[in-house]
Amino acid sequence: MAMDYSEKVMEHFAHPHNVGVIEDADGVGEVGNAKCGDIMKMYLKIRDGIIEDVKFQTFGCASAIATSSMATDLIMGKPVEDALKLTNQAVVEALDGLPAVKVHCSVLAEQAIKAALADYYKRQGIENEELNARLACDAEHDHGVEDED
Amino acid sequence: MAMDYSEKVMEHFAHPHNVGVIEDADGVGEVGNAKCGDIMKMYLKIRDGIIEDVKFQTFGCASAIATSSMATDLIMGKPVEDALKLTNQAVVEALDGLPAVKVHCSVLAEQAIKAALADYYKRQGIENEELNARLACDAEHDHGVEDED
Amino acid sequence: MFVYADNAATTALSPTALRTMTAALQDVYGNPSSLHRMGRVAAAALKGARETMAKYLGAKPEEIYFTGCGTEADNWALRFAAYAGAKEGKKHLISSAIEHHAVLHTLAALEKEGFEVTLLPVYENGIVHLEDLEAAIRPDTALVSIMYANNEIGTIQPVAEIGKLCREKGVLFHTDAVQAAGHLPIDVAAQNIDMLSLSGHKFHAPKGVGLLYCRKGIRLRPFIEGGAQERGKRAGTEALPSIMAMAAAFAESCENMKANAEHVSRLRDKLIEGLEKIPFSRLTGDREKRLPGIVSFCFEGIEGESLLLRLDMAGICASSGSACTSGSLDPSHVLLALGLPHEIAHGSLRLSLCEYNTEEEVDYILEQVPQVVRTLREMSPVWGHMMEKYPNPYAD
Amino acid sequence: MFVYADNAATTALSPTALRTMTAALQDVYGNPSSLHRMGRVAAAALKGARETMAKYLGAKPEEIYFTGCGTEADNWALRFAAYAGAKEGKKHLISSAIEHHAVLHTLAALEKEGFEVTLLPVYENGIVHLEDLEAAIRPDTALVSIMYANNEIGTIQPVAEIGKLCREKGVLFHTDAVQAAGHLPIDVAAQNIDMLSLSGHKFHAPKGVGLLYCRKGIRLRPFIEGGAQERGKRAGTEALPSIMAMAAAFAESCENMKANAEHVSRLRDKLIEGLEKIPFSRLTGDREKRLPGIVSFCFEGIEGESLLLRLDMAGICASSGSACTSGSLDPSHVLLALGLPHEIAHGSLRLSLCEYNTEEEVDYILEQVPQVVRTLREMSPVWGHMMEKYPNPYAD
Ligand SMILES: Cc1ncc(COP(=O)(O)O)c(C=O)c1O
Ligand SMILES: Cc1ncc(COP(=O)(O)O)c(C=O)c1O
Repeated sequence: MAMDYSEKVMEHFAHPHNVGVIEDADGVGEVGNAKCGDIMKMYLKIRDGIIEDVKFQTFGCASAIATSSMATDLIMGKPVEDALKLTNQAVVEALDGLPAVKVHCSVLAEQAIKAALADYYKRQGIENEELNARLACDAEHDHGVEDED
Repeated sequence: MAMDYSEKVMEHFAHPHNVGVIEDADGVGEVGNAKCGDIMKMYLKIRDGIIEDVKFQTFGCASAIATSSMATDLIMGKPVEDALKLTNQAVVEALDGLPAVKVHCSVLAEQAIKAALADYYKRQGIENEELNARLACDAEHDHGVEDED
Repeated sequence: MFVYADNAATTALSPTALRTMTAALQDVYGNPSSLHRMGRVAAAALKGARETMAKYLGAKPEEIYFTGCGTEADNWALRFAAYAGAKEGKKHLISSAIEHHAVLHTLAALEKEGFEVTLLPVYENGIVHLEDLEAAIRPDTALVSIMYANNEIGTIQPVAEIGKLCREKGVLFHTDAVQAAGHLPIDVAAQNIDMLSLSGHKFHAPKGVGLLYCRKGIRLRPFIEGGAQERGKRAGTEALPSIMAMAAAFAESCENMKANAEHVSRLRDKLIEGLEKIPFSRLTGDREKRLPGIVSFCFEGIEGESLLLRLDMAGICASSGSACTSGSLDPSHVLLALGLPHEIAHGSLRLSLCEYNTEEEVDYILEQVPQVVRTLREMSPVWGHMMEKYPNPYAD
Repeated sequence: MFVYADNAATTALSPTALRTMTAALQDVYGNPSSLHRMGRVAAAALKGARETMAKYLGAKPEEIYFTGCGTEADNWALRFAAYAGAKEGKKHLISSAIEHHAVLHTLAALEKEGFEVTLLPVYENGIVHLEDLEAAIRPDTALVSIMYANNEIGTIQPVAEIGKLCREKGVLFHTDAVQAAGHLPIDVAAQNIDMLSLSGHKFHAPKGVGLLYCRKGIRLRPFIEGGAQERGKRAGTEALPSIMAMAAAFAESCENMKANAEHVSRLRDKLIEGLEKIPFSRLTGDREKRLPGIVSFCFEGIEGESLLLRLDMAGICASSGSACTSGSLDPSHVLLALGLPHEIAHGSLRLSLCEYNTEEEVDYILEQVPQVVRTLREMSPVWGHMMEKYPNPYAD
């Protein structure tokens, strides 16, 4: 069926914010795989526990690009602790919703940010058990088609 | 499906010839039955072996009425011998054809005339073996629907 | 004068439906499955049509499945319910003796596949008895399919009561509402209807579009498989302009249902009263519980096709359940189910009205039918035989 | 600029089809089964449409069965042939890996019912090999169903040769000609086609009408049962205005086939040449044996839905076999059957042209697609990874 994207989604897809690469990033995370049709890569620049800059690269559908864009907006300038609490629901809500078959994109965006944060912690020599556990358990994200009954 | 009646059929149906009863008929024949939806009754007035008058009554569909009308036209004023030779094909041809599912009506018209002739012979004390045999064997007229394959 | 009185066979498009259709044919040509703007416009139109149909049926949009015709919806509902039942060991199907062939022929095919079918009788007035239904329901009954209103004699079945009984007994209930839709109130929830078929062209929508309503919670399986249209349950590119026109026509019919029914049933009753004056005539089907637009009669001593074609010559479009209109030996199964003998059933006439018919047209019909009946009787040997037993009403 | 380049998904009505349709919607509203004048007018129009379709297919009118869509025709042909075969102990069906879901999903359902299905491979160019077919045919093969032309990559199968082989082997041959009809020559007799499906909306006729051709002599059984329409083989009131419009559009398409094909394939080839200049792009499907209107590409490093929606923003309506357009995990089975890896198949684009498209439109597409591809690549990590291995073609 034709996708029912909100205007917000289309806005972020047409003019995504924070696209690109941070060459000297403090944390980089990449999730998804090309076989499934979506890959997100997040770059973080962090100073004094604040996300000073964030950029993304995304291979994927319109909602993959839009959720990446929105997710970066949501954490830009925020403390790392806030970014750790970002949920895919928050991204979906900020975009005025996503079609059911596209919700997995928001999950991917959440995961990409968390992967970048995990990378940041790792480089800092900090083990964030909780975050690693969460990432491991999200890894099997469900791409399933809605079944109505 | 809608019936594909020729103009001739519709003409005879709309304005049938020789409708009615001959009170002092020399031969009367009735064939068909109401259960099947068509009955034809033929009245003959015969003088010197010539069919001087013929009338019919028909309960049935448009082609039953049209074939009755045409059949009476075809024997009116003709020698009895000619009437005996009347075939349903001749009636069908004179009407420029009949839909396949309606050909049985022409058979009925032929039979009605033959039944009237048989009655005439009987009243005359003549046994027309051939005619009786023909009638007996026609009796089981086939009302079947066309099966294309 | 020209009078179209065959609205139970099919209707003319309403101006609204025509306008919707021609606009859609030009502007909404995208495929609702396409992602681009033309597809999105089409998808939105499809959604709107679905919501409209749902609204006027008392259903949810996601319970509506568009089909190519009413017959497809009937076939789908029956085969789905039968096969779903069979999986649970239920191989008994209940229906009525006066269903449309779309139902009866499908049931006959299922019978050959090993299902057991009970057809409820309808008695002289053409209506099923609830007690008969109750008695017929068995633990292995997979489906009850009873039409909402009959297409030949216009009788209305007690659908809500049937729905209630089926719900109580835990049996799936389908109704063929092809003749009812747009003419009688439908509320699938209130009437406990599990599945319902309808067809656009019986309420001034175009031919070639219908729908199946299937209650949420029933795990409907597709009948036509392929693409993901209709939530994967009915494949094939949607007939969007027809669907849109159907929704427009249905909304209009439902909004005007009361006014239309008043107008049409007044004409109907006038016709019935007038035609009953013809000697040896009889109304077929219940006098009260009938569709607003259907007048159905049998006239003894004559045959339906002749009657029909003579009326056509007079400019009146009507229909008959006579065998001669169908090319089969037997007159309509509906008339026979009422207990009418063959020879009387052959003389049937159906006049079916809609809101476009006028009083003048009814007057014209009332002028023509008695004349045509009399003319045909006067050339009928059957009538002749009857007149040997009864006084001739036409004798002056 | 607005460019509709999704004609393989569906087409706009031709002026001729629109004129035929709107006239019929108003004037030919009778039911072809009705005996009165309105019915006779409708029946004559139906007959005319049937004769037209038959003429341009090289068939006899009585071999044409109108349906509600191409999918219904496919479902019908396959189920009929399977069940007829099963009665003679033949439970093997042959088809190809790149059929439309209307065929593949029906085959999958039949497989569950106990049939055995062989799907022929199509190799890199998307065309079946006759030797494979010959090797696959068994004594218990009930049907070979191979599409005439593919909807995603436009490849044309050797239908006449397949027909000849099947005739020699005494196996029934069905072809899904939904994409071919109106665009490629069809002669069912010369091509030894036993059954053929087509759908109106792929050649400028309305959506919601198709047909099944079935050779005389094959005892076709109905799929949708009920009334006596279509010689008792396909019940349901005929979608007459749509059928008439389909016949008008088909006649027009066939009469102008050569000129249209010339025009359209010139545009197609210009597009192909232009798009091939995009680095890391590849044409999918055979370069020569393809529909005049279909241009199909994969662009590495990007995903189809994004490409599609960016093109839509630029006013270009196109399509993609990407998984993200379908909500499933895997990209199109057609692209995978060509041996393309998932990640490349995800970046597919289909531009499908018709005779209404112009050179200016093609130039516009050739201006936009490379830009959009580049923009998306520049935000793609996949492209980024590729550029670690290869020299960046966009580097200035
Ligand atoms: C090759 C092919 N077969 C079958 C179909 C189904 O046709 P329809 O959607 O008209 O049922 C299509 C189009 O969608 C097609 O391209
Ligand atoms: C009661 C009933 N059911 C089913 C049908 C079939 O509808 P359609 O011809 O639109 O398939 C009809 C009309 O012909 C009908 O009157």
